[in-house]
Amino acid sequence: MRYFDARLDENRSLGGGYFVLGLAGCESLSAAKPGQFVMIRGDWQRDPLLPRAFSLMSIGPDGRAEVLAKTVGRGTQMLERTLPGATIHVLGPLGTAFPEPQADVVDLLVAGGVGLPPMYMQAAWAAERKVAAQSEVLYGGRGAADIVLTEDMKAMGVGLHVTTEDGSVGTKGLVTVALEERLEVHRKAGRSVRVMGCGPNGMLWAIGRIAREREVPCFISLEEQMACGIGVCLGCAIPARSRPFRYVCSNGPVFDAADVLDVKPAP
Amino acid sequence: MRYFDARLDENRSLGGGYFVLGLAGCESLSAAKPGQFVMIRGDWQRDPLLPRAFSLMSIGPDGRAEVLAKTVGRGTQMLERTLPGATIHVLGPLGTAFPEPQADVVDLLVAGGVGLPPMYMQAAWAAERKVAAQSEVLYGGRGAADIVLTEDMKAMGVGLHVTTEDGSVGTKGLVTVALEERLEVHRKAGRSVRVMGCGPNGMLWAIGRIAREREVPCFISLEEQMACGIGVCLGCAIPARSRPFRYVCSNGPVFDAADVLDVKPAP
Amino acid sequence: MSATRTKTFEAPVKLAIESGGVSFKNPILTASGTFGYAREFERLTDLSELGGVVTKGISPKPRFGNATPRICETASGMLNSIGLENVGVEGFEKDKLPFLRQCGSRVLVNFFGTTVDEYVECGARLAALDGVDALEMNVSCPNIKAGGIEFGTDPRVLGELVRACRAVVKKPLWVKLTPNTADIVALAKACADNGADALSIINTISGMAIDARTRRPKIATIFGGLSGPAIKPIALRMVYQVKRAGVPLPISGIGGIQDATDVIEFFLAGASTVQVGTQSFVDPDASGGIVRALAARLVADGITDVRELVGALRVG
Amino acid sequence: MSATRTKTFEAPVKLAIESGGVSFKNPILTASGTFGYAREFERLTDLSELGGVVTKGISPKPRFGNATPRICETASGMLNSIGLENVGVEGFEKDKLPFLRQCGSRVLVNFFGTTVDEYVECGARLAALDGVDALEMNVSCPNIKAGGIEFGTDPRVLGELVRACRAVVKKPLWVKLTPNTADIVALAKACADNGADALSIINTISGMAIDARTRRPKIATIFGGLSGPAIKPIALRMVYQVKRAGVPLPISGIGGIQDATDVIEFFLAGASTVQVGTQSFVDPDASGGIVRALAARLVADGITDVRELVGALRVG
Ligand SMILES: Cc1cc2nc3c(=O)[nH]c(=O)nc-3n(C[C@H](O)[C@H](O)[C@H](O)COP(=O)(O)OP(=O)(O)OC[C@H]3O[C@@H](n4cnc5c(N)ncnc54)[C@H](O)[C@@H]3O)c2cc1C
Ligand SMILES: Cc1cc2nc3c(=O)[nH]c(=O)nc-3n(C[C@H](O)[C@H](O)[C@H](O)COP(=O)(O)OP(=O)(O)OC[C@H]3O[C@@H](n4cnc5c(N)ncnc54)[C@H](O)[C@@H]3O)c2cc1C
Ligand SMILES: Cc1cc2nc3c(=O)[nH]c(=O)nc-3n(C[C@H](O)[C@H](O)[C@H](O)COP(=O)(O)O)c2cc1C
Ligand SMILES: Cc1cc2nc3c(=O)[nH]c(=O)nc-3n(C[C@H](O)[C@H](O)[C@H](O)COP(=O)(O)O)c2cc1C
Ligand code: FES
Ligand code: FES
Repeated sequence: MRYFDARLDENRSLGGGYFVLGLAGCESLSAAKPGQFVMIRGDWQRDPLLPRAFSLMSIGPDGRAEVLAKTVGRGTQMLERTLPGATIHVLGPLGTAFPEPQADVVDLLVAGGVGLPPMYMQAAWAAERKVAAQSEVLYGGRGAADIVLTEDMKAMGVGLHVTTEDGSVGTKGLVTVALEERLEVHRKAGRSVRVMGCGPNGMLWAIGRIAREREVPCFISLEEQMACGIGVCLGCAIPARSRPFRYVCSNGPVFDAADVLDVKPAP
Repeated sequence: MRYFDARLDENRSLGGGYFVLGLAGCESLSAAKPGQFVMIRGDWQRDPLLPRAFSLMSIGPDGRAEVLAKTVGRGTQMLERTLPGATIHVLGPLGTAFPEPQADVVDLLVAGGVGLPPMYMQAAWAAERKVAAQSEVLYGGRGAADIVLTEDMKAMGVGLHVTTEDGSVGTKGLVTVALEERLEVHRKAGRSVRVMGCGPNGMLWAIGRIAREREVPCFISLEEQMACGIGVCLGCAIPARSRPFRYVCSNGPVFDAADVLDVKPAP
Repeated sequence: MSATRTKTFEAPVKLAIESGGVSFKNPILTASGTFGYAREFERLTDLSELGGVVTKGISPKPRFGNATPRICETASGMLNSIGLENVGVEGFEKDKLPFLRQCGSRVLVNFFGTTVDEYVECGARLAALDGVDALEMNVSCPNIKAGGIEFGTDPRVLGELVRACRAVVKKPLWVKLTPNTADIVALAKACADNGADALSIINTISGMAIDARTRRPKIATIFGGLSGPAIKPIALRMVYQVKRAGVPLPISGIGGIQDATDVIEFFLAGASTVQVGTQSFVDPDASGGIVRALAARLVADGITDVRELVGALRVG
Repeated sequence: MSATRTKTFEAPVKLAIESGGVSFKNPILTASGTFGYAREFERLTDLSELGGVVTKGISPKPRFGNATPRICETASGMLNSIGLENVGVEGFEKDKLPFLRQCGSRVLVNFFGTTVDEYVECGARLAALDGVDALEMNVSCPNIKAGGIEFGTDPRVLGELVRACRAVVKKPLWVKLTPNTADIVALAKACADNGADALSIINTISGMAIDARTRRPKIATIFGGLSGPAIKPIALRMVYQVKRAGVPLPISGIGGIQDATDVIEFFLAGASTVQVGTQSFVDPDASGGIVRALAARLVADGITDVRELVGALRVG
């Protein structure tokens, strides 16, 4: 596996600092699964120096990949300004994926803000495997600006429950409340359920605890500052139960919540 | 005077690493004269850090400016990749200019490679003042790839003598040889002549010496590494006769060759 | 822009700060050697917006500076070897000070010498000038009587130099430390123990660049001083080390400052003023812009007095 | 690419070099801590193209490393505080060395301890391992018996440490110098006088970054090591200072190397091998790419043997 040059064929702004990058020439990513990520670097000089990790949101048979980004710092600022036609250096697919959708299990896909891509891709996978009815996307954000691409997901035929902290769209409140409600519904109905999540680490810990209480399997995609994305720099370490440290890029980003939840950092 | 945001409305490649940047929104440069330059920085992060100096090639009444660049390093690499629509930070007009074209003096405008812009603009000025017949552009480069925009200059009605070291276009040889020939022709015809030049410093010293021998006035636009472009960093110093050091950005870039030619650097 | 500017000064946030014996209307100063004698910026920024101006380094006699080339760019930074070119004390008083006196911001004069006597003479003469609010000692200069070792690298030598100048300088005396050391705290203490009023941290870091094509150093003197964003992590570390060690002097933070966020970082580390250097080459209006942005940023963060930030780093 | 690669090895230019007691097929090594134990790169680059691999720093016992966050980006660089996490001597011999033995390039093992005895024990055990071509001593570690001051910052302490290890290490012993010093030459001489075979210059520079939003240091240990292109001018300067001072040891140049031009710059300054660090994070295939680009570049410049470049800087 090597960095390869993709061509930016679209840079679509969704408002609120969110934008979708369309990358042509990503045939080598075609086997990627939801939760896996790519390291991306634009064709600029020595600052920003390091590539950035982006979860894949889609990868088509035509070798066209999409990622969703939100501008928070220097790397995303540069990407937001990159115009179609530019060369983007891409390495991947990297890291672990979420478990395959199944016909007899309900998957609650919890997405927080820019944590949407893996959940979006997981929903698409369920649709592709004709089990979309078994998947529900619980999608939370601060306000309406943080809720994007909902039409796409409705079109996939998955359930969609939107929450915003300011109530500007969907149900007012935290996505974790929606999660509890849905878990309760499915428990009453006696369905077996899995929880998967991607978003701010704080949200992930919350859903991990909820899942633990109710003894449902839970998989979460964690974020850490990364340098290499390939398990070498040891920068993306997180305290874990199975070992003193696990690495988000090589052991994750998708972890069984049980292994990483409420682990006291090694002294 | 402040840095202002211009919009790149065209980035035209001329081959051989040469390209023309079209900058909209440069009304404040409208009084600029040939030889004057602007400091330019693209909308990128902290590397390249410093703005780069570019001689103006044209400035229209519509506030559209053009510069000619050749890719040699990180700054020009970034500019060459910048796509139309991007924001470019511009400061100027800065520095000294070449003397005004006159009806009774022949101006020999010696351009070497990417040193063309001021000579191009000077020729356009002569045309505008209806004295194009009194101006001759002597334009030299390594090979055909270094000779650009000749049609434009012919259209201005100025004389044009092209030389290349490999003879791939125009007369084979150095532009300084062409200069000697033209000086001789005009001497015989008893015309009063001025020499102006922009290009590699080596070429400028050569034409400075030629002009000195023949006792014709000579003005040259020098290059030095610059940081600020406004006379503050003292980085662009060059040894001079009138003072220990002169500054390319604030005392130049256009100097009377007599003041800077063959000056032994202060110990 | 004037709108923003007015807004700044009416903003419900206190930027004024007293530091190192000088009271500033705001903590944004311009770093020595990167702002000339201020007049160069007259039409490029609004000088009255600045907290203070630190002049180019002044020596007793005028100096013409080093051979060329003198500068080159490096990754997120630059090297310079200007050679402390300056107009000398007399030239400064005659040609530069009159403008500075009425520029509307504090005037700190950076100075240096090549012997202790030169430092003392230079400091005494400059401090005596009306319109000079404080002196900043550049101790990153070769001591010609000690084989060219910089005064600023040995705590004992530095301490003696500071004491000698302190004795004759009746105005606030700031000392600008060199980062070319294994122990910045020892240097800081030497200054505190010998009567300095404040510390400026840091000066440029010794570096070198080579042109692979010509096989020559990119600057004539081979070595030059590294500045710009590249050195910010080193500067922040040194400011924090001195602060954490309890050295009882206010700190003027310097190194790679480009925007209001950088200023806040230096304040959190322990600085109570900052100096903008190389960024003035990238944008002559940078310091004024930072003053405006800092005010807006503090208002947005609900901070009413910039002094709340000094040393407010959260650790552990 | 395989085309390019074959071309490289058939190219009419000699990249092979003997340095510090090791003969390399080319002078491009990977820097400790940035290339793991090489296996991590098995499918990301062609290991057999590399001149040598310097392993992650090994200590007598395994170490788990520091609290998180451990890294952050800075201007053209990064800070890290990994905490010398490693598998220990036993784990290295059992789990890592077998792969390294057959990876097709030289194996240099970087090692360290927290006391002189640990250094000696670690060095002796590693040197005894078959498949280890040389050792590189990381002296940028706190000496717990001396209040945590780094071994590498005091020439006397460093000299004794080198002598002690030299006595037990029967293989080439390289010493990696810390740049956190006012006098790199004194450190280099201390190594030469005590039997080191080569010098690696430089390790990371102590730095700090602060998150203005959270008011916390960006890495858990507050201070971290600065690396990347930002430090290249400082690294080049130190390599040249040591070379110019006539210290009789070959130098492995390290600091911000990204491409063949950087390699040539370090050679001109006096290095006879180089190590690629942070750039392997930017591009895992960087070192291989540099080997190919360097060969092509030398051919283009009509240079037949890379050794012609060592110390070939033109001054004056
Ligand atoms: C496995 C993985 C998958 C990822 N997937 C995605 C993805 O699909 N889309 C995406 O956009 N990002 C994703 N990220 C994050 C991404 O890698 C970058 O870290 C992020 O985009 C910020 O990069 P930047 O260069 O813009 O900011 P940087 O220049 O790296 O600066 C980040 C800095 O910004 C500050 N910061 C961080 N978050 C915020 C915030 N919310 N508001 C203000 N300041 C902040 C912090 O101080 C931090 O130091 C992923 C990360 C990982 C590890
Ligand atoms: C008054 C003035 C006017 C100028 N006008 C123009 C103009 O109109 N058009 C224009 O293109 N430039 C012009 N320049 C030069 C311009 O400012 C830049 O220096 C130049 O474009 C290179 O910038 P860069 O960032 O690409 O290279 P940098 O990143 O600055 O690197 C330059 C480096 O490239 C190397 N280098 C320099 N020249 C060459 C070369 N010919 N081949 C290979 N390597 C080389 C040197 O080692 C130098 O260190 C002008 C300069 C001045 C002072
Ligand atoms: C071109 C140039 C000239 C400088 N001249 C001086 C000087 O005369 N005296 C001094 O104390 N510092 C001088 N400095 C150092 C700066 O004041 C400042 O300490 C250093 O550049 C770091 O800050 P920065 O990264 O913001 O530039 C100079 C710096 C530069 C870039
Ligand atoms: C994440 C990281 C870990 C490192 N670990 C070690 C180490 O274990 N031992 C060592 O001697 N140097 C270590 N270094 C220093 C590098 O080997 C190298 O000296 C330094 O990064 C400068 O080179 P660069 O700018 O090319 O990265 C480490 C550097 C980084 C970035
Ligand atoms: S990002 Fe380098 S080990 Fe994970
Ligand atoms: S470029 Fe700064 S003085 Fe000329």
